Amino acid sequence: MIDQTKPILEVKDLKQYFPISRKFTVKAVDGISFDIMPGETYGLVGESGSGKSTTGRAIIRLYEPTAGKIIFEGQDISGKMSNEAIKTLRTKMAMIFQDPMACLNPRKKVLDIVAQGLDIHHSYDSIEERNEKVYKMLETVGLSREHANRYPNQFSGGQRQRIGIARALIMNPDLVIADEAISALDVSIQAQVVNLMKKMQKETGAAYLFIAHDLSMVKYISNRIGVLHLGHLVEAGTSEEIFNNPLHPYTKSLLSAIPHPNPRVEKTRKSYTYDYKTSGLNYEEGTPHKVSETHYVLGTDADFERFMAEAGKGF
Amino acid sequence: MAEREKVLEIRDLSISFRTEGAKVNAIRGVDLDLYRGETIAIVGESGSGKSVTTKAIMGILAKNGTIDSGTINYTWTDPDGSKHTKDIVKMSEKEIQSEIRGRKIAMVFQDPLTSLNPTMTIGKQVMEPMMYHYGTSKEEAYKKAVELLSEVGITDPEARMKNYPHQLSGGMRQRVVIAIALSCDPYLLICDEPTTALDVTIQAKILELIQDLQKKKDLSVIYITHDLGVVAKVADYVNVMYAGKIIEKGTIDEIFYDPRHPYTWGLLSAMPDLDTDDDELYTIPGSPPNLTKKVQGDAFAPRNAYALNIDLRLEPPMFDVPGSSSHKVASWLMDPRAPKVEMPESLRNRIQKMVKEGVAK
Amino acid sequence: GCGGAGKKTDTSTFRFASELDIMGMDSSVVDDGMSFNALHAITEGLEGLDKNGKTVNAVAQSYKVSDDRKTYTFKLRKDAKWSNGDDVTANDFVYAWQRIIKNAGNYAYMYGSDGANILNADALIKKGTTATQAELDTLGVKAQDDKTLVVTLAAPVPFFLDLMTFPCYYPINQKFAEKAGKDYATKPEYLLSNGPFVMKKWTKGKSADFVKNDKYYDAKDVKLKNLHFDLAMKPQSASANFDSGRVDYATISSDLVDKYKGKDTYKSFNEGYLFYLEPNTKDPVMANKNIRKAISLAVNRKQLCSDVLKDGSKEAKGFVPAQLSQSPDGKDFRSIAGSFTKYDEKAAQEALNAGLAELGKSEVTVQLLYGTDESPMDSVAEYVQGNLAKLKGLKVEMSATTKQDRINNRMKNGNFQLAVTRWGPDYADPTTYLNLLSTGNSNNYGEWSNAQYDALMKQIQTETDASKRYDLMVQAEKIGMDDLADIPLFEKGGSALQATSVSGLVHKAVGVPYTFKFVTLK
Amino acid sequence: MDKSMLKYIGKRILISIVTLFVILSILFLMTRLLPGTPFNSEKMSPEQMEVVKAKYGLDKPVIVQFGNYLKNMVKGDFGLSYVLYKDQGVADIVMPRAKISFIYGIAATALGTIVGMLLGIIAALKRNTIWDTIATIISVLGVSIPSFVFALLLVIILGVKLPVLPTMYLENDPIVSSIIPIVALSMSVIANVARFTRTEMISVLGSDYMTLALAKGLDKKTLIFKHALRNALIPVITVIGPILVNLMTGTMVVESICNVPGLGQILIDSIHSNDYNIIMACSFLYAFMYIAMMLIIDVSYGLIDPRIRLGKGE
Amino acid sequence: MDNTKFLPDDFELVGDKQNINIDEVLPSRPMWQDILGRFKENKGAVIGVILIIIITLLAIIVPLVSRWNYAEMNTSIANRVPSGEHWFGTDYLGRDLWVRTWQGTRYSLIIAVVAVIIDIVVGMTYGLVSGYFGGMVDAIMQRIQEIINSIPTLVVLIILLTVMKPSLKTVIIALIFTEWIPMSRITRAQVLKVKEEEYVLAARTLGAGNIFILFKEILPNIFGQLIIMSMMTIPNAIFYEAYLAFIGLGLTKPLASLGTLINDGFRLFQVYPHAMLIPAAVMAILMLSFNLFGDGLRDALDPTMKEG
Ligand SMILES: Nc1ncnc2c1ncn2[C@@H]1O[C@H](COP(=O)(O)OP(=O)(O)OP(=O)(O)O)[C@@H](O)[C@H]1O
Ligand SMILES: Nc1ncnc2c1ncn2[C@@H]1O[C@H](COP(=O)(O)OP(=O)(O)OP(=O)(O)O)[C@@H](O)[C@H]1O
Ligand SMILES: [Mg+2]
Ligand SMILES: [Mg+2]
Repeated sequence: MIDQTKPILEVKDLKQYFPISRKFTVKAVDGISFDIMPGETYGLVGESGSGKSTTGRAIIRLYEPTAGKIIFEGQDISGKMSNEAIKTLRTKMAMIFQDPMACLNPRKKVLDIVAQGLDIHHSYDSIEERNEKVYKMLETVGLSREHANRYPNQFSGGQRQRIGIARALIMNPDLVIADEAISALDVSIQAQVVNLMKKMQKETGAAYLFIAHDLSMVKYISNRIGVLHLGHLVEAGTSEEIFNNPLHPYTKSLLSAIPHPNPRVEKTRKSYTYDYKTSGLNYEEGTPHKVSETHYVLGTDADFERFMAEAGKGF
Repeated sequence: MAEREKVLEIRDLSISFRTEGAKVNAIRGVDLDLYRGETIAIVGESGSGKSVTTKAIMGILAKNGTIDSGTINYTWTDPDGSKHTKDIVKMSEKEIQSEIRGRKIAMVFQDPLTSLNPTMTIGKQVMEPMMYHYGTSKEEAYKKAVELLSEVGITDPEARMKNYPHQLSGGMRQRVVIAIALSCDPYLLICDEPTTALDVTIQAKILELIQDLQKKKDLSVIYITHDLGVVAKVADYVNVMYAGKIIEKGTIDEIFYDPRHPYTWGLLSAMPDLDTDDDELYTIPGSPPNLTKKVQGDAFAPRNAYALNIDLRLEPPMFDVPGSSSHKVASWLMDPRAPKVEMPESLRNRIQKMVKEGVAK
Repeated sequence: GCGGAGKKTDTSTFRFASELDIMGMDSSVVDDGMSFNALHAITEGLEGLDKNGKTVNAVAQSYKVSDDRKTYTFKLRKDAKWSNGDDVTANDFVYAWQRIIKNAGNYAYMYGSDGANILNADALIKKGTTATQAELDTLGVKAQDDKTLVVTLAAPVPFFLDLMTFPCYYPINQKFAEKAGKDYATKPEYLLSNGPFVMKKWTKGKSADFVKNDKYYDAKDVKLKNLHFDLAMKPQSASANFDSGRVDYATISSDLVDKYKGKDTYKSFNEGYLFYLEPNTKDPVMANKNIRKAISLAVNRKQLCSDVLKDGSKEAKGFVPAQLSQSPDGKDFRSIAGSFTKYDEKAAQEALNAGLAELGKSEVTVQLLYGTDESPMDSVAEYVQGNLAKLKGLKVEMSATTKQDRINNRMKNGNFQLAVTRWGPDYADPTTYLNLLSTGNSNNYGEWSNAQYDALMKQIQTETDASKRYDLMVQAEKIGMDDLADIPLFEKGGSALQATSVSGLVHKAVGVPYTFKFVTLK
Repeated sequence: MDKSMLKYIGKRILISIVTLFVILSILFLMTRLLPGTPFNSEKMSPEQMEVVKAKYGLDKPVIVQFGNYLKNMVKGDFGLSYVLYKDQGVADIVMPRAKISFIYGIAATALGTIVGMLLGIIAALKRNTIWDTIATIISVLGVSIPSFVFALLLVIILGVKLPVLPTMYLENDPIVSSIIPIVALSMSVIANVARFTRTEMISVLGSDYMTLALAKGLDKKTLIFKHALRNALIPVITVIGPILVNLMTGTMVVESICNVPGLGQILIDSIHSNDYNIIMACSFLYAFMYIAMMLIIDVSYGLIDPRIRLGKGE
Repeated sequence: MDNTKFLPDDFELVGDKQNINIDEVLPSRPMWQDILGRFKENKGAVIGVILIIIITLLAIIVPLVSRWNYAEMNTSIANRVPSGEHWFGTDYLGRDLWVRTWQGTRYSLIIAVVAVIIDIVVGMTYGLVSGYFGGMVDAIMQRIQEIINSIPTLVVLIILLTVMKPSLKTVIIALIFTEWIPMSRITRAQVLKVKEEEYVLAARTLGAGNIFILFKEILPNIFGQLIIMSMMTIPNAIFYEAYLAFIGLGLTKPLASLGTLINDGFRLFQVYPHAMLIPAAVMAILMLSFNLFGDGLRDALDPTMKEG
């Protein structure tokens, strides 16, 4: 069984570089560390290109990490892995994708899409058993058994995303990486999906790595949040800490950009601009500074002092 | 309030699409008014017909689509001060192409990644409409394009003119699309989900940019979005659309602080604000109706927890909300005979809080 | 161009279309018909051809033959000149003849015992490129003085003078050739002419142009001013070009004959090739004479010629084609030797039955080998198969391949049963065919062997009495044909289109195919 | 960008040279595997044959022969013709023919591409109408009827029946006399390109940037030719290369019908007669063209489509 | 509105009488019905299939029932134009072209099927592997293909000729040498496009191996396109067979295929055009049907197709 007191996932100084040419390398993720406790939801936010997806994909080992350690359920999964390790990784960790249409094979029936994990790992004794599992899963995600024989394009966006969730959850994973799982959906459907994810978490006790740029949803669903910028984890803390006491200027700018559905406030509010180049900060030199037991911010000592001084001042 | 000058008036617009076997009644009698310098937002779930409506205004419906009925009257003032009104539905393709599109009405699309021609430089794409419509000389067009680009907040515009779309970030591309839209000085700008594909920080910048430009150029803007946060930021008037119909319309305050249609309630409730910590988010159950079938009664009825028996039978007319000239609701709940139904408790609380916040500001 | 089509306007040019290309203009190298035509147009050998294709003196003013018929002394014409003004000398011949041996040219064998049998040629041919000048000088050809040439043979050759019309015996101006070196004969400017025409332009694979040679000793007899060759022109194209008036003469394939037959532009002639079936006598089935006989009897040669080939081909009566050679008393070989072929389906079936009985089989399968790139061999093979299919107890399988593979791979290695093949005469003497059946002849792929036949052939080689020799040849053929050593099919005819304005074109089945010297245009 | 492009091209050229070398070696071996030798005259005695072989150095081990061949080739000497054009330099024989073949191939490809694209565009624009059907039929006929049939029909109709064009290649009028063969050769290109363009055009027409261009108020012509075409062209380019090379190798029959002195016939003849050096030279030229074509396509791909940065990846 | 009749319970809440939590979905049909339905709606495809069936039936039946035999020659009636006696006329050996054409169609159909199979088995696999694995594998495979493409087929065929006997098997082997190349190129291009799709990534996160991804995820999505391309290569294969026959590697005479009939007819085209035009017409109709069929099949197989 999973030890509830130990992190299910530890990411230590993870680096993921992509060589573009001999001279030029994209440092998509440049040394980030965080951990996720069992049953917890960890939100990862940041602007486009900040390295969120790369982090998620490195964790699920779609990439070979350039440096750093990823420890999943006590096992180091960052280097070369045995077949056995890969197999557990693939069954214990699952991913939900952003684009519900793009992530479902248009030529496959829902039944086969959802059963994919089972098929790959042969985790059933008979076809009936397999199908039964799929039907049950479909029902759990709010679809019916009749849906199993249809193609993805016959579903609405929200339903498609539920299929994606069913596919991810059918193997009973301990960690689910949801990469912008709701960004492409419209409001009412976002709510459906988020509800479903929460419900599933309650039932299965899975931990979530929830990647998104919509902060209000992230706040709602996450226990803790990490803020990524340019491949660096600039701030991390519980949802309350991040939202009520943002310290890093980037976090502040991100929060200021969230549109509030309140016209009287929103009409006049201006977002706060943050530009790394002119900020005087250097992420490479910064180290995580502890604000509280759970709250960290990246910066040099001097930066940190400045952050603390500006704390609570807003923008 | 100063004299409002109407620039667009849509009446009873119905549009259908022929598809394999079935006919999709995508738009079923839409009325819409837009005044000079104002912004209206159209909100609604995916598939409710927002894009189709605006495409009809531009005359760029897909080939399999037809306008079954309705008028789209467009009014403009010539430099000499004379006013003209024309029905876009009745205009020929050629006329729309040379008169309306790009020149009087411009459009910004959802996806900046795909809406620029990948094989043409930015500069060319910005210069093209001016040169095409007004025969502007190349030099002049170039000058104006550079101006436009810097106006939409692109730094070092001269250098960017030579770039191809793929060399720009998403936010920059959307700025270019906006620059293209503005290049022929249109009166009316239609933004079809201009920020959905962008992340929040860039979204905020783009929205602010459009707001600024609108003020500067006295543009009328139609905003399409499903993000109520965006609506709150930019719109003066809001039209809530469902299954090809506008089911509630009013000023931004009316819709946000005094919503009447259960669907609007649903939309407002579904979006968590930063303080929501309910166990479960409110959702609108079910899914939108299949528009290939004839809609019987109120299209929203099957998903409506407050549905009346008549909803299953008859389509509700637009009721005026008492005490407002702008607020209208298409729901039998507005009928005096209907039982008094209150919005959900949580939404009421939220609205109260919002009002307070607004006052505090 | 004004549309390009239209009728002929230029009456001074004879435009000759050929399916073949001129492969070279060096007489010591080339071995193909079209090159012969071109060479013959610009060069004269010791002997030439008259209006009727008969051998007559050309560069040779006169000649004397020794009594043992082994030494020929030629007196060369005083007025024979090269187009650069040089005299044509006896040394030009000596140089050319030695050159072909040294170059190991394809036609070098014509100097040996398979041809003119010039003294020491056989030994020198084997030395080829390695032969020294001293060794070459032992060849039986000497320049006694500038205008006297003495040729010594190893044995008498009855058709020696005919051979002297062949391009491989043409003279080459030594000084000119040596100066041109590697370039010799590759371009008109590296060529000299001593014949009726001079080459003006040569686009390889496409065309060649000649004009009348004013320095030619017989220039007064040449009426034609310009000669134009369209080379490598396929019959389909040639016919279209003839129709559109772009060419005056074109050979066509049998496919097109029906389109032109009966028109006065249509001509047919004897190509000289004999097509025949060669049985592999080392094959158990084909070794059976009755089976060979059945096959021979089953082929309807007449119909093959008239309905399928249609190009003037004639049914073959024996191994030596008609009109190839005449006996000393002027009779055609065929008319003396008679006919050995017949179409008789019933007799064929009887022969087959007898053969099958001898083999103790009820059915035999025979593979018919043919080359697909040797038109019209494929039609012939198909027709023969159709004929043989009528015999009960004989199954014919078709084995199509390329000419290369047919000869060098299949036939040379004895890997065949029955092959469609052909032989073109090198010279106008029956031995050009009869040698093929000698034991040990490198072209006797069927390995038919008969001691009596071999003895006769030996005798023929040394026999000096012409009429006796002729008699021996008739006897030899009979032995071969009676044993069905080969199954002759037909003598290939050719079809051509010739504009009505053209006359005087000489065609021959042996040696140089076309002589243009006497062509006149109306 | 430019530098990386040059580097990329340089690298590709190097790879191409290696590929060419491999092709040459394989070919050299294969020619020796052909049945018989170049000297097949039935009338030559075995001794004479040996003499001739020695004359051309064919008595040496294959590897030595290959070494010599390469040495000479580097010097631009493709050897002598053994059989067809006896003892004449292969380069002189093959080059003029290659020039014609290549020009024809390129002209036919260009013509076919232009017409094919027009057809494809019409089919895409008038999707599911009679025009579309006609375009489909034309493209199917284009692939299912061999080009030599077209060639002969054109010769008979345009050259003989209503004589407006020459029936053969005329050296003094190469352009007019090339019309028929080039048109005939272009038929299959038209067919292939039309189909491809149609598919591409349909997807381009449905793209967002076309909607934006439409919303700009541009007319149809500008839309198609300025915006759509270039984008549709990109994938079409990829099919053109192989088509072009196929054209150049498959011209034999058309060449013979139109009496064009091209490479097709001589390659066939040389193979049939084992004229090793001609086989090698022709094949080398084709291989060279093919590989060069592929390179040009890859490079032009990058030029036409700014998104593709060469040097990336590979 | 005034003339609207209201019912007494109109203004009562429906309440729990309707279950609002049930999702409405599009009606479902079994897959094959779906495919068949889409296929049947495609007029062209239906015509294509009907023509293919007719041609196939003719090819099977005619040689069996006709009073003429494909090999029976009678040169006295050579090159006759079509008549009541000989519906398609006769060839240069006086053989009945009606029988020969259908006999030939038989073989050409077999060749077509074989070619498509080779396309799929060899070409597709090669393209799949090359495109999917990319990098070094791709580079090497592309070079190999370049090399194969650069060596004149005739050289290979003639060498083959020295070791093989003419037969259908030889034709297949010869086809295997070259037929697959265009297909592999197209497959590769398609794979390159599809392999970056998110659903492929999704399969990988679930632990799918390369084989699973290639054949279960990628292939089904490009198959339709490949079918079309494969149809386009059929005429090549048919003419290639004729070429092989000419070299001596194809069907042996007197057997014929459409390709050889066209080639043979071509020689006589100027004099007796029917001998070529008829088999060429059959060929063109066949190709047209194959293409129509392929188009229809692709569209029918594609569940995402919306517009007609
Ligand atoms: N395979 C790759 N090769 C090269 N660069 C890559 C690759 N994947 C990602 N990158 C680069 O790494 C950076 C981080 O990308 P990533 O996809 O992780 O961002 P993200 O935060 O998920 O953004 P988004 O919100 O747009 O999804 C980007 O600059 C991206 O261009
Ligand atoms: N070309 C078309 N053919 C058939 N149906 C169409 C076509 N275009 C739109 N529709 C249908 O019309 C309806 C309205 O579509 P529209 O694009 O306006 O929705 P939307 O409100 O803009 O949704 P989204 O938020 O997803 O953009 C949908 O049901 C859609 O399926
Ligand atoms: Mg991402
Ligand atoms: Mg839309």
